[in-house]
Amino acid sequence: MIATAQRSLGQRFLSGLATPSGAVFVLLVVLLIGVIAMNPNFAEPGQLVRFLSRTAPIAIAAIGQFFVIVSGEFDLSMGAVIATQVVIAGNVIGQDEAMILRGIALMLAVGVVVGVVNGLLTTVAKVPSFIATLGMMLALYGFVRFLTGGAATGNPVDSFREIGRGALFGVVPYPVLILLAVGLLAWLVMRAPFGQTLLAVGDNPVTARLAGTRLVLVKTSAFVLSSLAATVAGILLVGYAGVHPSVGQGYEFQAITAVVLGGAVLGGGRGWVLSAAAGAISLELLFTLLNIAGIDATWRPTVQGAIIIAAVALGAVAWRSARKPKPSRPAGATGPAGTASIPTTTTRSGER
Amino acid sequence: MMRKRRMGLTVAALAAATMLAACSTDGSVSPSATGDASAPPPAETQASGGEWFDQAVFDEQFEQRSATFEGDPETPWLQYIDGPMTDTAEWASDEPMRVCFANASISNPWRQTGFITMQQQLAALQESGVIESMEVRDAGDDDNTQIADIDFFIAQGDCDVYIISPNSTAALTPAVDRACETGKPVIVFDRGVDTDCATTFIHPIGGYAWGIDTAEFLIDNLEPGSNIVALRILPGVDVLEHRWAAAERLLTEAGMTVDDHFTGADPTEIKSIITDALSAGEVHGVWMDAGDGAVAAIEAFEDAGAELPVMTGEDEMSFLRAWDERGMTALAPVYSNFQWRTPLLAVEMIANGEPVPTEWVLPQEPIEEDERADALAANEGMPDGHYARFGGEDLPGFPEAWQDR
Amino acid sequence: MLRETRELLSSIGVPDLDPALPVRQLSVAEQQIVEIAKAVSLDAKVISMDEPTAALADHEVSLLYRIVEALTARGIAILYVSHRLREVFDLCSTITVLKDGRQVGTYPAAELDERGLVRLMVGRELSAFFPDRAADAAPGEVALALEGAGNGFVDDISLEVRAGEIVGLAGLQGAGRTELLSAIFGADPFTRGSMRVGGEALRPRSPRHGVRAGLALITEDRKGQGLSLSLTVAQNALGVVRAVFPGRTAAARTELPSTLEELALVARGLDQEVQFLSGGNQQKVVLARWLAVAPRVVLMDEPTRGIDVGAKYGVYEVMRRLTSAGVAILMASSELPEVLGMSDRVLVMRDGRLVGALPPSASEEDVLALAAGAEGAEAAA
Amino acid sequence: MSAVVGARPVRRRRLSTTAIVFIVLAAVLVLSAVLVTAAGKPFFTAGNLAAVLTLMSILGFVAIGQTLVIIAGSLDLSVPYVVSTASIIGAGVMAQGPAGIVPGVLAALAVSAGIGAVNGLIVTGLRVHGFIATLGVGLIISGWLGTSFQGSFGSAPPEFRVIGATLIAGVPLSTIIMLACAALAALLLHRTRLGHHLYAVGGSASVARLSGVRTKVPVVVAHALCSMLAGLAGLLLLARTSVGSPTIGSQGGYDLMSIAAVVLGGTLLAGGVGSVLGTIGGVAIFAVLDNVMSVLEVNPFLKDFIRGSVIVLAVALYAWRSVQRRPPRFRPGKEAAP
Repeated sequence: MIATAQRSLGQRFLSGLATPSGAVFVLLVVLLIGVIAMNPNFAEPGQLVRFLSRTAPIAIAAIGQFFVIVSGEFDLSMGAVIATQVVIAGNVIGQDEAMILRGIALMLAVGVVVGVVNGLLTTVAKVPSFIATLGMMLALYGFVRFLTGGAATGNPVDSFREIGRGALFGVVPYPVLILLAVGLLAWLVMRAPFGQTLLAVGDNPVTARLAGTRLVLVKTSAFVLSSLAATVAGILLVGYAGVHPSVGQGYEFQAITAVVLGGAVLGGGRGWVLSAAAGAISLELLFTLLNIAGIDATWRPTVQGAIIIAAVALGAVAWRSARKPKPSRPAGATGPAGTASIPTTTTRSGER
Repeated sequence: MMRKRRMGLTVAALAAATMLAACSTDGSVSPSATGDASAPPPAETQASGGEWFDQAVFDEQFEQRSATFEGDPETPWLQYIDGPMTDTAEWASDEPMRVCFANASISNPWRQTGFITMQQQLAALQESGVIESMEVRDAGDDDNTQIADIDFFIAQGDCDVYIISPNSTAALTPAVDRACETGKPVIVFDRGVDTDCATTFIHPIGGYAWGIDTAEFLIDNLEPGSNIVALRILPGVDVLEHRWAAAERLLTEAGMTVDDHFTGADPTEIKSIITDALSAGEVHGVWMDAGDGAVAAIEAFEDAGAELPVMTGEDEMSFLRAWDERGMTALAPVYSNFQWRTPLLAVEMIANGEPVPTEWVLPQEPIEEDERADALAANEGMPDGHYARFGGEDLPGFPEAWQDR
Repeated sequence: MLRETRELLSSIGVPDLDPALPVRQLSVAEQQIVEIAKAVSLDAKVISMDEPTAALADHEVSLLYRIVEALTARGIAILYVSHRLREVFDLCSTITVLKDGRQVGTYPAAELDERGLVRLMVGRELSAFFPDRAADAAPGEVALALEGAGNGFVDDISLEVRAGEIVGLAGLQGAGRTELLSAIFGADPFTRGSMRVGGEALRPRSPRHGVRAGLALITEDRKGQGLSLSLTVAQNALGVVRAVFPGRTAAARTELPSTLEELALVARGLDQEVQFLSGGNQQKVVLARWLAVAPRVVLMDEPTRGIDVGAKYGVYEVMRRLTSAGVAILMASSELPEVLGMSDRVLVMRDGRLVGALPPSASEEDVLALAAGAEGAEAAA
Repeated sequence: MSAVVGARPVRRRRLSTTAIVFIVLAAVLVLSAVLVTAAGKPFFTAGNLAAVLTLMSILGFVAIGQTLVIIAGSLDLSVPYVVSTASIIGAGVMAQGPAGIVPGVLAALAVSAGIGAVNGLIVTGLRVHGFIATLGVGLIISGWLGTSFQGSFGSAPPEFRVIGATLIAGVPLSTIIMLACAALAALLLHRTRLGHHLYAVGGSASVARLSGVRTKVPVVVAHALCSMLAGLAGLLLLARTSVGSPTIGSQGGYDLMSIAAVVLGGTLLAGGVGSVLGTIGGVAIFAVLDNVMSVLEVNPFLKDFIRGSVIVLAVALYAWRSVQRRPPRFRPGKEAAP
């Protein structure tokens, strides 16, 4: 009774591309071709790897944000967490190599604490996550700048910055490796019962609770994953660019945009985690394309805004058409399927 | 429904407006007194809405770079170019003054450094009994808040002297006018306003001078036709726009290829821009309108394995240090941070009844390679976001106040 | 506005509903009335009612009957969609049968009887409405026992359900059946009294606690509480296992196809989103969710609400299979034939309390009298 | 039926969320007065009250509009750019002198309403989530502003500036206009069909649709009104600053702050529940808080920390209270009432 006939890999691939989570990969390829067409140098492996290396922080941030979005919430505190971690790296680690491990431990601890607070505010105190994390964003920015007088003392020691700047055997940048590791981990997490439960929580928290889900634990974990991702992004950014109070600013919006571009639905329950990373990389490619195309710097936000709206609107259309149901037919039912109300049935039923 | 509503709102607004034009109000503003277009605005801000380049101001600042400054070069924050003076005898007083300071913000390292210097200067003047107190309102980079702050000071009626560091030029003009109308001395510094009612307007030579210094340096050190990437923080801020307006003019005239970008002062953005530029071709020169983030630009060259460019940054410590470590060909233009001392010293002069320059142009000398070592030595131990020409070495809190923010 | 509303409500025969109350605070029946009033207020010529009695108890259905009659008397045409055959015959003058999105036929009501109608709907003859009890059915150990249990919504509940037994829970809408089930399950925990599951004293504090204790709750609101609509059949069917016993996921996934086969689920595939399934198939996915954790006690709230006759029969078969495997079932239902046809014993609730127990041989009138608190009914119990 | 109705337990009236908002506001006011007085400074002075009210008025306009949009179940992140656009357009038209005031106001409001309508059409027609739609439209406008206007633009004649600087009995005119707009918005919400539809659509779009409400219209109108109110805020800023500025909207951070103020005022971010009066209370809480911190010369960075904490704490207070519960039939405790 259940149509269990396996579709071929190719069919599944094609129908996957027709969903927004798949379409983002098409967008990515198109943008990549565009960039290479305008600047053939970009196609060199070294260039590509360096590009991937610099998109690693935002891609990792998008992966973190994905967990929160898919559970039906927002994390606006991400940029502030990055800024906090950057300042901690500058002030705590400083020029003392011996402090690197302790510094990283402190950063991870801060990440966990921020995530736990965000999560508990959302789940236990029932503050909408948009507001809870907005408050966290203001509080963190304010508190860190208050403590440091607005500026860090300086960059941390070079060996720490190697994480975001160096490369394995001088060929593969560490950020790329870390991005791959985080991506793999995220993919595993989403396949695991936890990830699936997270999806269910985002789709319908009432159902999830009645299925025995610990909402507080699951959602809080999503927030912790998000701020840990921000922490990793912060560590990479310190290496990549150095300490500055404006590092991380606006990352929350970029990450959310990337996640949505990757086909996840605000409000939860839908999306694929690696598409979030692909969304982030697409966004960076778009900026690069605008840069190379020599579009007046002041016009860039306009192009960016138009493309985001267009992509998400097309994505919404894609969802609607991709999941249009075929009428379910009991085995043994005979007679002509499909009437005037569902005209596409017979012609399309073979595709899926 | 919607149309009715809109009309209603408009009608209400207009009715209220006409009614008020008729009835006298207790407001601190009357239309006639706001000096609408009556005061010739300083030329620096005439470019509003269009091209920022102004030949007259360019020429003036070009001259001022080599002008003779009155006063002791050891205390550049008290130097000025000879010109009209404001008589302050009417405000002379033996009583300690209550100062009201409407600050635009302390949202970037340059302003933070300056504000520390100012507070140290304040402590010194409180010690010597010139100033009783300084009430500070920080507008958080918002014109509207700063206008409210100034109006509050006026309404409070508790200030002997106003110090205003305007958030933006044109928008703050009416509020500064209102402060002037109180009859108390008004000191404006850093960014200007479109009125010359202030007792003194304190500022370094200006953005054009910065642009000229940096462009000349690049032209001297690069072949014509070189590729120069310009890294600018954001559009629309006059002191920054003037820097680029002058530099762009000179660089283009010299046959350089320039490509400008807005970075939001974010080093991540800076590094990406340079990396993209390097992937497209060679970059010979880098021009910046502010020095923080310069290190990210330099590292982008290193990471790409490219030759380091000829570069202009700022007297920010991170840039000076990076320049020193790498032995680059570079120049550190200065937007004299020590100007944050001058307003309080002006208060002292006003309290003494001494005349102050109506437009107090402070010296603004870039740090060249041979001065770099001295600048670094003098600022040993300062954080990266510190500015070498902060001019607070003789103040009591030195150096701890600047080191531990 | 309040006055107009009151007039409107009077015009459809419910003058005593307070128009100032937020709809959230109304009972489902009252909300239904507001819906109808809304349609009437728009001067509708045609009002379609999709399962208007699905959420109503029998007692309230008669009110709806009155309203429908009042409306038709005013010349309003009613398109009445229902799975409850009795209502269809009671109210309708013409009956149209749809099956799988196609119109099977339209007949004057007088020309059809229930049996004929079912044949048109199911496409074949149904031998009986309810599957027979297994012949050797002898109740086992006590699987669920309550002693003086209560919380804010139910009070002084004492009952026993044995392994292999189906206990029916009857009562009017608002009598507290749903509240009792969710209290047992731990969703709205008891605050007093004692509870035993499989002989062990245990009062679930949360649904999770309940699931771990071997309880399952099939809710009355399938779409709002039972399923994750935009997730797939497989994701839904494994939802409870993943949430509570993540270690058992792999095993559950292996068993899933055969479970769904047994339930006769009709779907395009395991990756179809459940929102596109019919009500009956959605209910089968709900059952699959809970079968995957092998519960000891299954709490069912309106298990056949809004599903067609064929699927209903399927649900009943699953219930029989479960009981013969030693599972205890406590089933709340507003459909008295179902309660009497499926249960080994029938408990009746009124105003949050249990007011009596009846054998399955009792008549619908007995149950109703007890549920409505008619004179002498308690004595009969 | 009477049995059903009669069986319902008595429903006690609880304090409305709006009442709590104003209780919080009163508490903040008292606490502020105490703190300021303890610091040896005056609080209830005419100048200070005028400052509080002025700060309120700009955010107030934006927040009223944001309330409409949030009640309709959307949200608007493009407001800062609409504010700037209105100030630029108003200043551009008014640069010709007093004759330009009326055309300037009309043009600015028309363009603002147009932007809002576009927002609404993207949300309803293209079914893009309000967050992304308005973020995108905001970016589009910001690019135009950044390219076309470098620095301030145009000017407002003195006759127009009077609006920004006049006090009537100690109350700034801008505040009075803002309160008038609030009253109009409240009328719209509670006394018109459109208002009821806004609540219906925000509460549940599908239910509203099945009830015969055209679900798209209220959302589009809410967005248009929200942008128009943002436009009014821009005009008011123009009256205060005398020049149009492409950055004046982003300077104030009106996007997130207005959303925070709306939620602080008891409106549900999910839509369907909320009131303009509550929003005014929320805006007032912010204004008083900001003012007190200014008077006490709190470190500017610490201000953000306090703002963030207060937002979260206040919203947590409502959320804790308004967890939806059916009234219990029995005493929920260990012992049931007989």
